[in-house]
Amino acid sequence: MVLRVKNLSVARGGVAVLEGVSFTLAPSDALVVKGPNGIGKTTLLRTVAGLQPAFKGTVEAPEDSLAYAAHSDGLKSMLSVAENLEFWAHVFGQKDITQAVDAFDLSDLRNRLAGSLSAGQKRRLGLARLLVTARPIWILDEPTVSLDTASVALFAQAVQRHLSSGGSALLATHIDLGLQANILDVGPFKAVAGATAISGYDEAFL
Amino acid sequence: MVLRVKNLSVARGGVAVLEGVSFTLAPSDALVVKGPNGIGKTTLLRTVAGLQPAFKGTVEAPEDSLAYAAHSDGLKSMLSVAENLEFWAHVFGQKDITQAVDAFDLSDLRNRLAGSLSAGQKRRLGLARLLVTARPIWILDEPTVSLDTASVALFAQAVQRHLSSGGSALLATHIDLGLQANILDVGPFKAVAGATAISGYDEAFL
Amino acid sequence: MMPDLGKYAETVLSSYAVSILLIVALVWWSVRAARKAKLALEDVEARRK
Amino acid sequence: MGSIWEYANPVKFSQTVSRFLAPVAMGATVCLVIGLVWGFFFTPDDFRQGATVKIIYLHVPAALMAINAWFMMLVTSLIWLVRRHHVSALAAKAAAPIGVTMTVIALITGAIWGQPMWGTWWAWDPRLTSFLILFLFYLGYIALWEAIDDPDTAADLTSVLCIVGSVFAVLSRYAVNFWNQGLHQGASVMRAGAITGTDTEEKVSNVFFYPLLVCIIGFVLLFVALVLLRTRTEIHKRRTRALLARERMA
Amino acid sequence: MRALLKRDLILAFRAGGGFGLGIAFFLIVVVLVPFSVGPESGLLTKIAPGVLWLGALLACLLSLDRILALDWEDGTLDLMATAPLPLEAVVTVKALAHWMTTGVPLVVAAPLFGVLLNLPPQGFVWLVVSLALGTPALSVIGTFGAALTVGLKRGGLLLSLLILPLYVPTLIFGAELARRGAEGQAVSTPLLMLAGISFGVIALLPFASALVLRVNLR
Amino acid sequence: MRALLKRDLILAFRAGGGFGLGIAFFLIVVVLVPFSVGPESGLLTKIAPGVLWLGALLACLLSLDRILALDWEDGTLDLMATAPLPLEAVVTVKALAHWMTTGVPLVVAAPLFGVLLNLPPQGFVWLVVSLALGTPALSVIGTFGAALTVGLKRGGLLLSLLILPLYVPTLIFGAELARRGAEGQAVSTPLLMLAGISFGVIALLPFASALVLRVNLR
Ligand code: HEM
Ligand SMILES: Nc1ncnc2c1ncn2[C@@H]1O[C@H](COP(=O)(O)OP(=O)(O)OP(=O)(O)O)[C@@H](O)[C@H]1O
Ligand SMILES: Nc1ncnc2c1ncn2[C@@H]1O[C@H](COP(=O)(O)OP(=O)(O)OP(=O)(O)O)[C@@H](O)[C@H]1O
Ligand SMILES: [Mg+2]
Ligand SMILES: [Mg+2]
Repeated sequence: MVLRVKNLSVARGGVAVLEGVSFTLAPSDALVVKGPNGIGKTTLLRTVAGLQPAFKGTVEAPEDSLAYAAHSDGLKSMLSVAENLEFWAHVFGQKDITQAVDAFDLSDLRNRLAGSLSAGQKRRLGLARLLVTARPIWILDEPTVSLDTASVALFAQAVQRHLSSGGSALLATHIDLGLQANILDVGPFKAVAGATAISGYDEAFL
Repeated sequence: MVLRVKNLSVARGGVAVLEGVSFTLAPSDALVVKGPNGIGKTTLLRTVAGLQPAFKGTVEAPEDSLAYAAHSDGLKSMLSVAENLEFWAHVFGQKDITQAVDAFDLSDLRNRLAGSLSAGQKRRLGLARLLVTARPIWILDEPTVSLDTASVALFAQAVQRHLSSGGSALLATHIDLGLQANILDVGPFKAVAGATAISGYDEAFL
Repeated sequence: MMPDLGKYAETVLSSYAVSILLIVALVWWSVRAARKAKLALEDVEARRK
Repeated sequence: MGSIWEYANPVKFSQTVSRFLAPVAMGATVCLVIGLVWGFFFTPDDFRQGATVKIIYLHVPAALMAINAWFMMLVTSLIWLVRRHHVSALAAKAAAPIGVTMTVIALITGAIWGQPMWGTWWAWDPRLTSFLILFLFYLGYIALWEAIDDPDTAADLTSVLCIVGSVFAVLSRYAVNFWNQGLHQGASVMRAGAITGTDTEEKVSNVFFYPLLVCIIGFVLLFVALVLLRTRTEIHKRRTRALLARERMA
Repeated sequence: MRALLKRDLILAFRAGGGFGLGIAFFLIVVVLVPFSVGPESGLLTKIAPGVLWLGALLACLLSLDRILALDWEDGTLDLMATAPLPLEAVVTVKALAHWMTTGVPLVVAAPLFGVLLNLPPQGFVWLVVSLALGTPALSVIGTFGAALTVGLKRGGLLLSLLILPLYVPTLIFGAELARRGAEGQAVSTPLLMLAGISFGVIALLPFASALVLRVNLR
Repeated sequence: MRALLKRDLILAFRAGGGFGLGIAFFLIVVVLVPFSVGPESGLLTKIAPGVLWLGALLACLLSLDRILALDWEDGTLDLMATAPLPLEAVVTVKALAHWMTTGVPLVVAAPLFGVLLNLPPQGFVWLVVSLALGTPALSVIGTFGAALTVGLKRGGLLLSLLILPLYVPTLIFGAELARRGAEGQAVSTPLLMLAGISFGVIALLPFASALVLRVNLR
């Protein structure tokens, strides 16, 4: 269950934003992606998760091993907390949601509609979704936005447990997560002008 | 331009969440509202901004003096950065947007569609909107979400300038803003059972 | 003592049947809802004491 | 003896209802049974319409009550908007399902009646058409109540809808009249001439008229009883909700 | 207010949903009608004014939920409520923008579609007149419905249901005007009634819309 | 997949948009047609099968953009693409859910609306048969269109325009079947054609839908 990214270049809106990113994420490893706003962290994570094509380089990951979570968590505001989790559990072939509910302290909110939660409570639900996927490699884009310190600690615990059970995590964030993790500063990989800075599909015209 | 909140109780979904909150916000003051997730910060700020009725207590503020900003900033993804700001400037009777653009370092992005910005860039645009309202009292709900340290500093500068020119600000946040400000912990005001814990409109039935 | 409705028997009977059915359903539904609401209220009030 | 607005207090209203409900319900039952039995068993057939006239004992009272229920909702909506008495808003909410049932009864009995009389279940006659529109108004009104969580917001919005809707209902009535001349017979029961017997042209003969009158009274009493009952139900629900909310805080 | 109108028009152009959508829907109805009722031209001529009015009305109805829903979702309405613009002005401008992006294109395109449905030559003038008079009423009534249902989860469905009966008088007089025009009969009564409805609605309904919007923003 | 179907049905119930919307729109068309073309019952009888089919088609068309758009906006589709469900299954289930919330209620309600439009008695059976056979095809074709336009800003408009020509064959044979049924003519040709279209479309189109959805998610 190793994620290997080699010489990856990623693009948004037809323009390369990051070039030549390489890293390896072994089981029990966490890697935090850092960099200023707009550098391309979200784009990198989406590419690694397979949601958009890389235009250079490769992403190697075992099939069906990735779970991705960003701001839009695929939560339906007209379903209750439990219903939301149950749905995703079923999709990923799992049954049990109690562990996820407990890990993020959602048991009091189980039957509330997701739409009526506060910002931080919604975020906790989004993170709980990760636990019901039973996937080993987590890819998280700014996971602790809106969370208070107690919830950040819950999150750190959940990640720690995930790592110690052999999982791994790739995170992008601006704030401290309270995690022991390697840091990847993507600042130096910023794409510069030049032929390679044009995304794959325009290359044929150069 | 003083904002005076007296013995305010606020409710969501027909249930009181905070009770008996009082504070005064004088010109050049900043007040940071703190408290765990789901305690009712957002609800409090919306009530103070006049977006929902208080069910007990009063909010006194000069007319047309408040500017409110939350996660949804009323930005249209199909309008450019400049067009978005110009629209709000017009609505608030202002003309000039260059100051706002400069304060949040948006000049490179002026002509980009708001929809194609990164999370942090969008947030900067949302905050720039405050400057074009020319309102003295800012009410901000988690303003620095998704911002990197440089942008947080930009924001702190903007607030500082606003305060030194006689404005004031009421902010809710979980993370450090790098501001000199009074802190209001709303934890102790959590509503407890009792007749007053029922929102106004159900009272007639008790 | 059923009156002779002639060729219109179906027409008249079906309209009586439908109407009475609808009225009975409405009354039944209202009474049931009233009883439910009352029980729920008494339940809560009892707990309050 | 205070003013009538005292009954706008939900608790007071509930108590009053509990006193009046049984007699009104009794009256409704008695009138309906007498009227319908009289009409069905002891009236002759009409020389033109045959046995189908018997439908009139259901059709006409239902049609009248369908309109009156809407009118009552209009009045209570206005009271809510002006004086903000909760009972008033809840009474409007309580009346809507009764009104829609009456509308459906009028439509169905009319349609069944139309088959032998006009040879068709449905025609776009002005009166039938206005009833269809009234039915749609009821549906929209009820759906709006159901769709909103906050009861006071719902009361406000439905009240405005009811008032605006009433204006448009009257407009539609004229529009529909202009658009199609129609088959349905004109109002004769409720015309003063018909009742005093001076209007000979389209008078409903007394044989049919008296049982019909009893039925109409029965429908009115039934309506009143149901509105009282349902309003009380709504009050109970609101009270339960308020108490539960308070409990949840503990 | 000018800024709001301008923004709404730009958004309608760029994001789709205004302009095109109205005409496209009109086109769809007009094209599908011959397929569904059969191509017989006498029959088509007879129902042409009605079908064109129906198409216009449906095109309006379908674009209604965009009048306020998008602004509600992204928080614009909240901010607008704290801005120095009276809500009466906001709803009026919204209705105007809706009319300019939906009603006007329909009025302009209607004669073209009339040709497709074998509308008799004398019918064109009255068709255009009836649409020009009637579509503003449709937009204003629609804005009322949008204000009533903004923020509701079942908004779309409810909106159609609530608006349907309110549209009936306008439709009847509008279609009647177009039909009488096409058949060469006297048109003054429906013309007056249609004009009356339009002006009455434009003068009064924005107040009701602002009222319900204020309640919804509470 | 069962979970997905269940969730879609629950959402259609709770959040509106399914179920009700189809019927409501059908009702709207059926009620408005007499107001626009006039109340003459002979004319109505003549156009009844066509109008009912048109109503059903429009009701389908309008609910199409909800099939995938909402799931796209809140990120569900992104997540679904990384989940262990083949997209072919996803689009099939989506089409099925759409049919169950839109098509089935239409089939059930059609006879009632037939009464309003003076459909002749012998027409009812064939109306129901034609709708029962045709609406699944409408849902499957519609899902293809939704997959094609998901994530586009002008989605709604484009979707209607793209789907319109694809709907024409189904509409022609469906309406023809209902009309011949109502007029007591032989129905076998349109019946066979309609059934052929439905089965062909159901068997093949989901693959195309999954393909374009995969491209759109890239
Ligand atoms: C769906 C169809 C129908 C609807 C919605 C309908 C509606 C109404 C309404 C609203 C009234 C009360 C009028 C008033 O008293 O002012 C009424 C009365 C009446 N209707 Fe109908 N009607 C329908 C069909 C029919 C049919 C088919 C017949 C029989 C041929 C019929 C016969 C009558 C008669 C005899 C009265 C009493 C009129 C009078 O003397 O006041 N209706 N109907
Ligand atoms: N259509 C486009 N055209 C040009 N540039 C674009 C387009 N869409 C996005 N970009 C740019 O691509 C860059 C990468 O965005 P991305 O969302 O990956 O940044 P990020 O590192 O996640 O930033 P943040 O910390 O603010 O979330 C941004 O600078 C953004 O403005
Ligand atoms: N319809 C509802 N019924 C009951 N409780 C509700 C409803 N809607 C919201 N709440 C609760 O009201 C509380 C206040 O929410 P609010 O958004 O104000 O919290 P917050 O302090 O801003 O939290 P965060 O830091 O997570 O943003 C939350 O606990 C929320 O779950
Ligand atoms: Mg990002
Ligand atoms: Mg909050």
